[in-house]
Amino acid sequence: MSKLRVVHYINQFFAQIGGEEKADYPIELREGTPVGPGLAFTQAFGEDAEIVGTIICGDSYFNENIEETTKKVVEMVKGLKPDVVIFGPAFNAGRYGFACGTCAAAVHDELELPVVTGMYPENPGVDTAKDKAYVVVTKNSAADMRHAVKVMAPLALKLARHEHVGASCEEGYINQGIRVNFFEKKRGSERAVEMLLKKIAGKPYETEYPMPSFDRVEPMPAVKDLAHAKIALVTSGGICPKGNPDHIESSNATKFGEYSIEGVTDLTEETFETAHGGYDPSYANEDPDRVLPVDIMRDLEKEGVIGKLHELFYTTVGNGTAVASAKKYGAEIGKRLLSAGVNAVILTST
Amino acid sequence: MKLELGKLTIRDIRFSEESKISEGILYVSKEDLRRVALTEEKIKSADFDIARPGESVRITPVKDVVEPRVKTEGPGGIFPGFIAGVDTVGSGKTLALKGMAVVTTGPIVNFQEGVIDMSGPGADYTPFSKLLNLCVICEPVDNCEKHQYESALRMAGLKIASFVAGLGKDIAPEETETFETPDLLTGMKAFPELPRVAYVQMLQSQGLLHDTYVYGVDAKKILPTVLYPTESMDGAILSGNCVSACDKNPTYIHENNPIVEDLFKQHGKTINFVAHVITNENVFLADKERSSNQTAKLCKMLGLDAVIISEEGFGNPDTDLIMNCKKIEAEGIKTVIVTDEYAGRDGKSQSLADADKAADALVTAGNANQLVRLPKLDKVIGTMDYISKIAGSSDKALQSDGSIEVEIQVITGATSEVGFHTLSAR
Amino acid sequence: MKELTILTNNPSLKESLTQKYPYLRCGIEYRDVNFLKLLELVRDEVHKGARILTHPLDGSVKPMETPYKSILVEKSDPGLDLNSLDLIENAIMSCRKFHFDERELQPRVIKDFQIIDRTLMESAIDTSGLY
Amino acid sequence: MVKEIERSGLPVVHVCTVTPISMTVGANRIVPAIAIPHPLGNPSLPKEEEKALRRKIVEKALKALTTEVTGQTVFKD
Repeated sequence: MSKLRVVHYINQFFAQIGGEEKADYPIELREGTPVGPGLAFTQAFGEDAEIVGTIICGDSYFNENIEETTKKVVEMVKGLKPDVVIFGPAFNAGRYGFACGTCAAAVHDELELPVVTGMYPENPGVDTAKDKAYVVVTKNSAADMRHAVKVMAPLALKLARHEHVGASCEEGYINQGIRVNFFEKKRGSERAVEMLLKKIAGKPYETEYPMPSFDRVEPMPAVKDLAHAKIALVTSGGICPKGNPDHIESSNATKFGEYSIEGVTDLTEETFETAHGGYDPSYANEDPDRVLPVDIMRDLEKEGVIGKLHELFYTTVGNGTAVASAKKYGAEIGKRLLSAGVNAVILTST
Repeated sequence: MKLELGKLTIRDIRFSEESKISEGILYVSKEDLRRVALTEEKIKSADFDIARPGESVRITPVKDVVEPRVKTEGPGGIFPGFIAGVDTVGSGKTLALKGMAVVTTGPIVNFQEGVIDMSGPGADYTPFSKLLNLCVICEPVDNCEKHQYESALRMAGLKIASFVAGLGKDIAPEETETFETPDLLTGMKAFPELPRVAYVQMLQSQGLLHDTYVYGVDAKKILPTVLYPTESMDGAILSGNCVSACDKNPTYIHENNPIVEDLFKQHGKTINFVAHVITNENVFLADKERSSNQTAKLCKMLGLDAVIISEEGFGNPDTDLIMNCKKIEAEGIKTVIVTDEYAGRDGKSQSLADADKAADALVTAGNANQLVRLPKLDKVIGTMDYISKIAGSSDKALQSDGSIEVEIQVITGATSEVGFHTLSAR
Repeated sequence: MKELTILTNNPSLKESLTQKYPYLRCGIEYRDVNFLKLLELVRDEVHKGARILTHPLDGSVKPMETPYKSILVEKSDPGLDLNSLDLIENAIMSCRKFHFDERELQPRVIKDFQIIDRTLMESAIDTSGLY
Repeated sequence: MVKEIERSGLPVVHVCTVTPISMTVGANRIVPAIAIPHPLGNPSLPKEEEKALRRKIVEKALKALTTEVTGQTVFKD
């Protein structure tokens, strides 16, 4: 049987090109011979797999040309026809981690190839690969390379062979919310008693299912004078002018819309619609006010309850839009609203 | 309260003319068994079969699993309130037939779950594949009400288990384990340094095929109460409960409650195992509030330092579980909770229907939505008529090679929320 | 005035409950909708001020496995009851994680699902003292 | 998105059908909506009633914006 084909992505540092001063090193593909940590992977693969190409890219270069470089990575990978793609490991390097995660997600989405990377759990890159790549837990420095390779290599082989991947605690990847069953050595009651003893003694223990927890932002102060406030409408329900002039995708949108409602007192079937693909659009199409309440806001404006309705509204589709993009859109929309003198925002979601 | 639990391991079950236990072999006469079963007047006919570990046999739909036990000394009898009077049990001597169970099957409703595979991948998921199973297949009389059929089938299982256990009454156990719980004051004096721990067990109590009984009382009508941990070993708690087969406690699990057993192992060493608190899981929300309030109150009254809380069943008990956990933690008592998950077939959905940050120590028995392919087995005890009708299955589940693809939630005891099995998830 | 109502899509519920509990102190509103829709109707009621009195995920028959659901609500308090909202939203969310193929149910299966739904509601009526 | 807009310095009220999701995305002021395909409407109601219902929700949203909160808050009225 022929060897499984592996493509490896690393940054300028691990390609032994140079440190921070070489971080603008442009993307490059080296076919054949493994580079840097690729040697360790090759060793770990033995006769089972080989690295057929190494993509090298400077961290600054990547982060300054994200879209373009990601696209290139996908193209390069595609040309090499691998069975699995390995990124990094990036340990605690933030920009490297971000590049690994972003490219891994893109390769997963566009080429439907299995992808593995390795990071320190606090690396911000971990989030970008969520649900897409297996991110192996590493320590916070490259000194952990030997261990990282030992975990990543067999996982990569399993993925390349489309074998069953076990639970995160068995395989050593970061659990990002996908629950996988496996048989423990001890029955549940015994584990419960052990956990209880640790909890009583104030010793560290690990819950088997962490309760969902979330990043928070401090609430902004309330609007003091509503009658003179400028309020903006934003929606993730995909409301846009009829015909969807900007071609906002119905899911996993790559852009947000900014549209004028100057002089509009009511959204109608004839003038507006929804671009959202995640729910039955007929109700929203019939009367878009059901998602974006322009009619009511105009009434309240006329009655003097609010000072003014902002003349632009913003729209995205919540459906499948990546967390990272949603964040980016949110920040951009916030910036524009602030500079337009808006005082508060009503954001509607379906 | 002190119970000496004698154990007699059954190495095989055989049908014969005469019912007896001899050299570890259980011989049973079908006639005797039938006579016992037919004392339930709503049962028209009863048949029996034997399923052994490793055999190519599937039992379905499983109603209950019961371990035969008999009281050999001391007050009361096994299954108080049903088979015996309502004397308080849990002391004296009890004999248990180990390595075997009585398994009742019968379609009370036309979408009944409960699968025990004796071999193949399905066998890994059910702890009952490791037992010699004496299967009881009962048909009801014509026009039998569902409630009556449920009750008759439940009683038939208990009666047959009691009959079988009675055969061993005079045989000396091979091994005896002693469990002792002193009364509160004595316990405090005996173990002044040890943390005081109790087990809080939530019992499913919501209607037909969703009920649990305590000393003969329907658990939905109890206020939370305190038992000595040995009481459940004598059948004080039993099951009328088989929908959502993976995470319901058959009577066998109540008799062999693993949390009770594992807390006893630490009793007097690292903890003082004070009590077994039972509470219910009702439909009416005010009942949930009341029961969790009372449970937290009892834990406080008992001066506890820590508890293990176990859940039973799917969905709404998550609400009871979180209420219990929050309120008990609010009393300054540390908790570990045991549950299972419904995270969807892809494992990506939120596992529980309720959550709270107080629930920071959780043991999971796995994702019940996980798909498993069960191969065709040579023999079916019961019927396969329902398998495509049940949760986690569909008409399409039956494959052309005779195998079926189902979610593990149909398998009896697969994700036991009292931690009877080893399945887990991360 | 507190108005207690069972919202149900179980067509046989009204008859069987009024037979068993001639003095039942709550109304029974039948809606000809599917399981999920019934939950959504209850959600609409919650937004209009109703309070949920029985758990929307009662019973262990999985959502959508059974076509039937009955929920007791109190349509009295003006204002939104947050516990009710959480319950119903979580129930709707839970519903979506189950996977059921479209299927034809045989009449006897349908009848059994109705019976189970009824006994769940009976257990609430029994412990709540509404009879 | 809610969080990022708020982070830029504006109070945001999230009118949203699935409030648990709103909690998870980190909104601080949350107003529950009707149903996923029509968060601020109900097609089964007559036009006028539907508009009144929508107005009630928008008013709730404005109330939320004028109310100081210290953490995630779901607004009843």
